[in-house]
Amino acid sequence: MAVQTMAKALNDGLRAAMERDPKVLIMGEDVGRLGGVFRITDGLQKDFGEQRVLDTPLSESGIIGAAVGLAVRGFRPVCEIQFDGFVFPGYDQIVSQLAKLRYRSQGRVPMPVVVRIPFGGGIGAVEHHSESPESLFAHVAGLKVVACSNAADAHAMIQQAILSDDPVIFFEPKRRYWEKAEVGTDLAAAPPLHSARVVRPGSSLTIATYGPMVRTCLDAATAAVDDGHDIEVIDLRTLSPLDLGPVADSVRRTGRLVVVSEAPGESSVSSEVAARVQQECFFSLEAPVLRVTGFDTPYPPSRLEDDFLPDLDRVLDAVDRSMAW
Amino acid sequence: MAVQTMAKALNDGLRAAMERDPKVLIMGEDVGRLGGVFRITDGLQKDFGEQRVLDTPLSESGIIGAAVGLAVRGFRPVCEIQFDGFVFPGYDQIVSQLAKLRYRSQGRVPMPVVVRIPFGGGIGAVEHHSESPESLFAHVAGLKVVACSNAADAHAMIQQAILSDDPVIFFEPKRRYWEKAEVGTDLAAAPPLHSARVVRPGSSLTIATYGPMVRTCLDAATAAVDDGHDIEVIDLRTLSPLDLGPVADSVRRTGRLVVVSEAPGESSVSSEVAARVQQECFFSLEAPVLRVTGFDTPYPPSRLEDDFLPDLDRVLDAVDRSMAW
Amino acid sequence: MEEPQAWVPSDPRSRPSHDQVVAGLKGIDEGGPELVQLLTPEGERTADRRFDSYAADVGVEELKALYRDMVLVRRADREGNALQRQGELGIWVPLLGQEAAQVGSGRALRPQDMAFPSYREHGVAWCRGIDPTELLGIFRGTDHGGWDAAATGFHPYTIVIGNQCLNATGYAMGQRFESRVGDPETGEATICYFGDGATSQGDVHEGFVWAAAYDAPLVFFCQNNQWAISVPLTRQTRVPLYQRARGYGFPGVRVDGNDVLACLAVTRWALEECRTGNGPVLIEAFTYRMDSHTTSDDATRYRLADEVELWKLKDPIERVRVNLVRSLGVGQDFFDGVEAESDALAVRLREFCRAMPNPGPERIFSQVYADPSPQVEAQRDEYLAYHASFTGEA
Amino acid sequence: MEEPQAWVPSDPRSRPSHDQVVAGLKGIDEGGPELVQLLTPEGERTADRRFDSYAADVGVEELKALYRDMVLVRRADREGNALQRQGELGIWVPLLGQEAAQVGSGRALRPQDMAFPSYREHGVAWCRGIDPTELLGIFRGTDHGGWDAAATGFHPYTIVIGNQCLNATGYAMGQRFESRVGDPETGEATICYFGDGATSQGDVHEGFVWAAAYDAPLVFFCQNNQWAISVPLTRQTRVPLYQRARGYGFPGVRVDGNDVLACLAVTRWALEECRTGNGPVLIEAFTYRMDSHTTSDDATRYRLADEVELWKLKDPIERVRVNLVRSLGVGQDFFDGVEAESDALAVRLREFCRAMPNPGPERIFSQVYADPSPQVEAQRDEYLAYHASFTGEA
Ligand SMILES: Cc1ncc(C[n+]2csc(CCOP(=O)(O)OP(=O)(O)O)c2C)c(N)n1
Ligand SMILES: Cc1ncc(C[n+]2csc(CCOP(=O)(O)OP(=O)(O)O)c2C)c(N)n1
Ligand SMILES: [Mg+2]
Ligand SMILES: [Mg+2]
Repeated sequence: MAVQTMAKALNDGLRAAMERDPKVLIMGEDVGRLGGVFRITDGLQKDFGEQRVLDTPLSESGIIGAAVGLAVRGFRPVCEIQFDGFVFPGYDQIVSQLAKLRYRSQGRVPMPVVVRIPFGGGIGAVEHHSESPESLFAHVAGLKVVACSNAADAHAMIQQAILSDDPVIFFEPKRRYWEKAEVGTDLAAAPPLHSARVVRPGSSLTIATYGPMVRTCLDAATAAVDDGHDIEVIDLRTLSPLDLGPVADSVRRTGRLVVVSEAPGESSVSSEVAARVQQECFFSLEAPVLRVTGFDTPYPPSRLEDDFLPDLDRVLDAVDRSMAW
Repeated sequence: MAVQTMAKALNDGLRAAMERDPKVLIMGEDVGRLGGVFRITDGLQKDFGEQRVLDTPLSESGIIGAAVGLAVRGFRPVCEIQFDGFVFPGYDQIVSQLAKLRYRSQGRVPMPVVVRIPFGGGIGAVEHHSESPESLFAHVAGLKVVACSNAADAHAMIQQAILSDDPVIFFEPKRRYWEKAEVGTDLAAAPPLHSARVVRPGSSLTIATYGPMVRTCLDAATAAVDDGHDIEVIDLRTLSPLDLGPVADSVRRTGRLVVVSEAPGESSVSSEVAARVQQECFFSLEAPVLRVTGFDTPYPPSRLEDDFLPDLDRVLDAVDRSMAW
Repeated sequence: MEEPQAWVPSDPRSRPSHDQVVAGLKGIDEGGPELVQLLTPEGERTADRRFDSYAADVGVEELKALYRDMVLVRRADREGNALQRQGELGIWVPLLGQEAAQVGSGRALRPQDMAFPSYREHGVAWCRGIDPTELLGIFRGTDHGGWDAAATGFHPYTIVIGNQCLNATGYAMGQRFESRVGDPETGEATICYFGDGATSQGDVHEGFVWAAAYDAPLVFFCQNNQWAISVPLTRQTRVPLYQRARGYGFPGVRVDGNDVLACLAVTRWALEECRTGNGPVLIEAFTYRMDSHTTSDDATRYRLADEVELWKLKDPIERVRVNLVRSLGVGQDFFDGVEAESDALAVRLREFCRAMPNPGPERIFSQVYADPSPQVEAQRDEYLAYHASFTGEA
Repeated sequence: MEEPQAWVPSDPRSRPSHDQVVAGLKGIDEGGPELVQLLTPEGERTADRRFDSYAADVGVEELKALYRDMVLVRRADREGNALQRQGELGIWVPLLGQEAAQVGSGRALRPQDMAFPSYREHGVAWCRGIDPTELLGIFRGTDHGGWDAAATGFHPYTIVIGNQCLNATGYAMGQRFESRVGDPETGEATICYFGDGATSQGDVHEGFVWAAAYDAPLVFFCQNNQWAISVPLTRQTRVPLYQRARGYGFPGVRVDGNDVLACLAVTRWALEECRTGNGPVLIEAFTYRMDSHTTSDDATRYRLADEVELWKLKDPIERVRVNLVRSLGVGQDFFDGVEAESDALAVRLREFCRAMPNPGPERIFSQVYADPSPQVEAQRDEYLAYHASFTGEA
């Protein structure tokens, strides 16, 4: 147990995975000597060499496409996409090869590839550096999609993702990279990768959220105590497949659900959660499932991101609306 | 008024748009001399020349990326993507440039580009030729997404899409290309592009669907008459923005909604419809919104597509479940 | 000041390039002086200083074997076409005319090598020991590719144009990382197949960049069959495709793709370069798609019969037959034997195809994930129960 | 049989290429014999048979103007860096060292031409008449690019690496389709800027393919500043980048990117080629990124100070100053004047920046679509009402 930033926890997790299995490779733009623009791979090239930590040419289709080939060869590549908005040149390889090769070959060609993507806003960046494209992966069959929200989870989840024989799109909330938490090292003690978790129990309303918004929602839950609301917060952690059991259980108790996400809401993971919960908990719901999300607009200039991103107040506003239904 | 196949109606619509405005260009793989693999652009290169109907090099990023540049120059390109599964090499240009240039430039750089995509299954094709990727566009702010379901709509909608100053991703249900309908030529008489339409009025349950499934749902509605169900079928037509007014109105009357789509349901347009209707019609719903969709798997080998694709029986099964709630 | 003239794009098919000659009604590209050839269309062995030695071991038996390969591969291909016409297959992708490019390169491979095909490489599949029956599932719609890629050294077919070039690059990087490169005999190499149209895709370029950057033991094998469906080569490039390699700093060679010996020799050389650490290499096999793009296509809509007729004179099989008969004195028995064998193959294919069962609906849900997704499993269980309710198996 | 040796990739930075010389502690790439130069780092005019005539009109006044451009552009750039350090900007992307490449090429453009920048082309923006204050919004986070692209002939900055190469190709195709090509004076051309790292992206390749296929009047202008963030040129290519053009059948030229005269001349030539219908053309401007990649980057983590020191000797401004003083007898007054002007510019930039207002929240929802989306409008109305409830404007 040690108190670590999420950045360090990920770095340690990667290191542990590389020590565990010589077939684990890290590849991406600037991941080597520089240690990545967020320093998540700091020191790994120095310790594991240029053949296991690859500073690649500047091409995302290349990163994913080569990782697919390396996986065919028996490697377990961990790709870094530098920022959320730059995954799209690699999207074709993700959708057409990474997601489908196992199915195409009926299991003969496994694809144990992890694609790490720092995502979300709140860091005052220029265009394409603050997006939340997770729904564009959750919709694609053959991919697994997860998002960590804190250092402890990050440490375990990255290792679990690397151990998984499925392709995992691994979203890291970049604005939480420098937040600290107690990080355990016993991987066996960690919850399964594809499990949601109640991070704050409560009885009056359920919030389902993930990634950077977990912290925001926990803060909102704390603030809501003053208003007499006892909010249960669930960190979804896995976005595809969703682990809706804990959410449905919770809603059956609270009767109310607010889904919170930075991504635009339209045709998204938050839509899916709402669509499924209204079906599974139809008779338990005392109010419709409400959503607090980014707007259905491109990410705005960063001076406006505090307006664009759901914050404590917008979450509480939805809580009030739900409670008042 | 004439009875036409959807293929011919689209061809006529494209021709009318090209006659109307010399800035309209058609570009894509094999769209010229061959007239496209589905012959939608048949004869257009012969009549308008190689400078207005471009047989392009084999590269989808090129098709979209060049169309973006041509639009900057004042052209109105209509791109054809040969099959649904081949749009992904062009996805980056769609998401990063086509969808965002207007917003980035605050309206100074308009993007009047249409991307035509034959979509969906049911034609016994090999992998990548039967997909329904519309949700991957509906989630992207800055794009408009529509799907036609019949020849008459196709004829009007393709012209309206070309007249629109916004980028429109235009989905054509390829297995309906050869179905016939009365096609009018008066564009002014056509409903607005971004409007849903009740294609069969009814009182006991609402079905919201689009594209190839409209025909299937109409057939189901006819079959359900024998069971005493009077089903209202709504053709969504526009997937982004959704025109949910007619759906909500209908559900307020019927109390029941089934959403039908070929695409996998996870984090999709069908999720969005369910999520919004449960919110807007919370007190009207007598049963949860149910969905009948493709499974959350890759598109299977074509001998299994009749199992994969929602059909009349699966729709009726959902109707029964909804009615029995 | 003069008004600039309107730009009318010339018909790319009528634009003669420096390495075209005019024969009959229209220009046919002969491949240019840089074309490596060891066996002329007339069946005569020619000398090539650079590549001769790579076919030096091909005596009469070896040439007979190549001939047999090509005849059987063609026969299987024609049977595929016929099965589609009879409604047994949804589609067939013919390789007619490309037998030499595929068999020549395929026979240059060693067991330790890996091949990444596109969707037309039935002849390479044959050389990798994949029975033609194993290809049928894709085209019948019963599977997405059934063979064992690792065991055969033959990756699943890739349909999205260009994707496999990066996948092959990654694989070859892995051969490098695993220190399987160095020895000219046991060293490993990878070969990647793609078409002339594919060269326009970003992925092919990125494959070139990456393979060069990581010294990948990878042979890029471009079958330039002059057409990408209806789009002629001139729409994709101004210069011969093998010259692309120059811009990346690795060698590019144009070989007569209808000459099985030249394809064998040049590919062996290229693989040896890779095995010994001098990869990557680009080979452009200059050939022709004699049939339509697929059985869904009608090539008469966009190309002239003359062109096809002229290419018939360069048939890859016929020139070997002529050489075997005229120069090597092979008698009719041999040819009859191969013919009989090919008849038997056709019958076997046909019978196999007609007997192929449809998969059950559980196949929809199988192997989507290694660790099954509860969501997909629930959908499977629900659908199978629903399905059984119809068939009375509930 | 020997076990093959493990492949250890050599440090690309230490791998000397054929056109490198060893100077001091490590090899510095001098650009090779193919480098076009008209003004040496020592400030001496040199002759170039092919390109001389394209700078023949540059007398003392013209050279002074180029000098002034570069000094002002550098000053604006340094002020951008400073403003970021002071917290006024979220980030700044410095062009330090690339003034000659940008001003030389930018001044070669005519009003009728169009430029597609990446994100570092502040010097080209300057030449297109865009006031440096107009660039600040992007980096301050108040807009995504505020200038009028059509009026200035300067497209919005493109951040996704390589995208603009295809957009520029489409635009240039449009110039061709509109018959604006032909006349060496009034003909139109397009120029597209991108970096050495960008050359690995598929979009750049597809831009090359398309521009060649459609004879687009397009100058691909690659500023090879030796680094893509921390990744050195040798990771992207084995051969000089200008040689890529060969594989596509159009000319490629390597110019000394720190020589404003050579950049001007070569770009004028390339634009003329395009204007008259002989496009596309690739120019590789061989230069160096003297600062970190952005203000968020720390270049000392991955490159040696020596390298930067050696490139300082090739400073693009200094060589012009020396030439003006030594060969053209320009007096101190001129330099003092430019200095004063640049001080004033810095002050103006600083003051403008500090006074820049934040946009209101309605900006989030504006111009997402031409025909407003009811969905976005509803979200706007709801949010603005909610927002007003806090500020008491409800
Ligand atoms: C990304 C992508 N776009 C379009 C297609 C449709 N398509 C299939 S084959 C083909 C032409 C390929 O031409 P070429 O590369 O020359 O190979 P050939 O078919 O001639 O062997 C096209 C456009 C595809 N499969 N993938
Ligand atoms: C598609 C994409 N991937 C990654 C990035 C992040 N990124 C920004 S600049 C850069 C390096 C670009 O290098 P180069 O092309 O040489 O241009 P330079 O910055 O040196 O001018 C990278 C990787 C990006 N902007 N776009
Ligand atoms: Mg071809
Ligand atoms: Mg650079």
